[in-house]
Amino acid sequence: MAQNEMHISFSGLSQNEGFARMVAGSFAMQLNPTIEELSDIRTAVSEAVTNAIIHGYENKPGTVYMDCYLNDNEFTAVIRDEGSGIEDISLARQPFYTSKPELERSGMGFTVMEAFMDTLEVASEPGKGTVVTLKKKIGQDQSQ
Amino acid sequence: MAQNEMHISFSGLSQNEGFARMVAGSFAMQLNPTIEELSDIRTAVSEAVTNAIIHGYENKPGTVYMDCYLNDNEFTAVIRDEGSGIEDISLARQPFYTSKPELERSGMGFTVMEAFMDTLEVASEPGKGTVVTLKKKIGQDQSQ
Amino acid sequence: MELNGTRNGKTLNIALKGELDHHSAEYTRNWIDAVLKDKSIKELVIDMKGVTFMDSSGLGVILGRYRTLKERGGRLSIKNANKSIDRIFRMSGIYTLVDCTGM
Amino acid sequence: MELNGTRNGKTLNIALKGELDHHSAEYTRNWIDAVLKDKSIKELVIDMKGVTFMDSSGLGVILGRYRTLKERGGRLSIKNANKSIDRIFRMSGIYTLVDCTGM
Ligand SMILES: Nc1ncnc2c1ncn2[C@@H]1O[C@H](COP(=O)(O)OP(=O)(O)O)[C@@H](O)[C@H]1O
Ligand SMILES: Nc1ncnc2c1ncn2[C@@H]1O[C@H](COP(=O)(O)OP(=O)(O)O)[C@@H](O)[C@H]1O
Repeated sequence: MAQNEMHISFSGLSQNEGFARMVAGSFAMQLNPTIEELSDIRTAVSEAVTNAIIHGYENKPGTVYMDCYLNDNEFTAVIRDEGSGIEDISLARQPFYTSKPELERSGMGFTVMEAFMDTLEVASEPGKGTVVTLKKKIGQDQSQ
Repeated sequence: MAQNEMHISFSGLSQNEGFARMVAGSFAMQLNPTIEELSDIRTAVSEAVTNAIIHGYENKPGTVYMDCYLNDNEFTAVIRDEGSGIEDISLARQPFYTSKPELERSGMGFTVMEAFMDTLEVASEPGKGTVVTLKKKIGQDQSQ
Repeated sequence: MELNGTRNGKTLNIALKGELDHHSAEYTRNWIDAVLKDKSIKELVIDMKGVTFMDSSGLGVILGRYRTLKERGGRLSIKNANKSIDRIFRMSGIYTLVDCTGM
Repeated sequence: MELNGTRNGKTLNIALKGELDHHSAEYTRNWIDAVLKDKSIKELVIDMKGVTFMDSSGLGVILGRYRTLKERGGRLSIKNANKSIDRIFRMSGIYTLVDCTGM
């Protein structure tokens, strides 16, 4: 199929978490994903958007950006915030690591993104913000 | 409820028409619209986005922009293209007027937008593009 | 868009399923027109029960088929349009041209 | 998020319905913790049958309630998690801590 892309930005409010995963999922629908692939995408996008809201902006007002691309059979989502940034990315990506245990965070966000997508890239600069890139090929699922 | 906004842009492809009305509808969900109000919004947004794709860009590559706002109980969608523009807006808004009868257009797009929303504003400059602003108060429906 | 046709003498019943917008219009139009090549079909009944969304692009498709039928002295009826779709049909005055049943 | 609790002796059954994410986490947590103020509840059974979506924020809510129960010498079980949610539970190792029934 032809290349298709969309760019969205929205207020960093928790009620937009469900909205964001719905937008990403609906856009990915054009690749005819299985229910499981769709659920993987929705989950990974939810993790990245939630992180932008609670860690990036720490619940203060801010804008979350999401760019989605369909290239052949690959879905890409780039989630970006202009918030606090991450000091030590490899520490942040460790399973169970969280800087906010007092909020009952599980520390499994990045681990879930990695498991549910084909690739996860994290770029960040403290004080500037964070960019998370998620990619998944659709129709590769051997178990289906 | 707090103000909330989102901005989206996407390739001017017909497969994004369904996507765009789904995005607008999901965002409007936060105002707890009735099924009928939601359907009105989806229909009006579909009309404006379709017009951007077929009249604005005449099916050539281009980007469609949609900004949505929730203010108190009012939903706003601003749909914009950088396409051909409209020479005579009041003629274009007439019921049954269409510049593309050969495509079996009904000429009822603007009429539907007006009927299904509280207000419709059209601004356009030939050669520059068109901006359509749709507004609807949610929870005003007396028949519900 | 999913289309399901059943022939009954001079009458063709078509049940539509899905969203009838500009994106699905071309496929829908081509499908119906291919069947209507058979000139012995004089009546087309469009069942909108399965149509969850229609905008003015969909209206254009229906009006276009009405014209085809009229040219051959036949007629078109629409049935089971939901409330929102019915409102678009009413606005367009199509009910003065076609039969309508089972709202 | 919709919660439905049934008390049965020392056991509290809670059926969750909806999407368990960061947005619904606070409400869910507060609801369950309010009921758990009753210290005679020693076993919490969470029925995930109606949960259509859960991410790691939801996992955090479940792990938090596990800790509350553990502190009072009680236990937590989870039932009817769908495939995707079950995968998150498995990744987290929660099944070594809580009982799980009815996948
Ligand atoms: N967008 C972000 N901005 C700033 N910090 C982030 C962002 N995303 C993740 N982090 C940091 O990485 C850590 C691990 O993230 P994650 O694995 O999702 O776990 P959790 O969200 O449960 O803390 C977070 O606790 C936070 O310190
Ligand atoms: N975004 C746009 N860019 C350029 N022209 C437009 C745009 N939207 C509408 N128009 C013009 O206005 C006319 C009427 O639009 P509308 O009422 O939606 O009917 P239809 O789409 O069926 O032609 C169109 O035929 C076209 O000439």
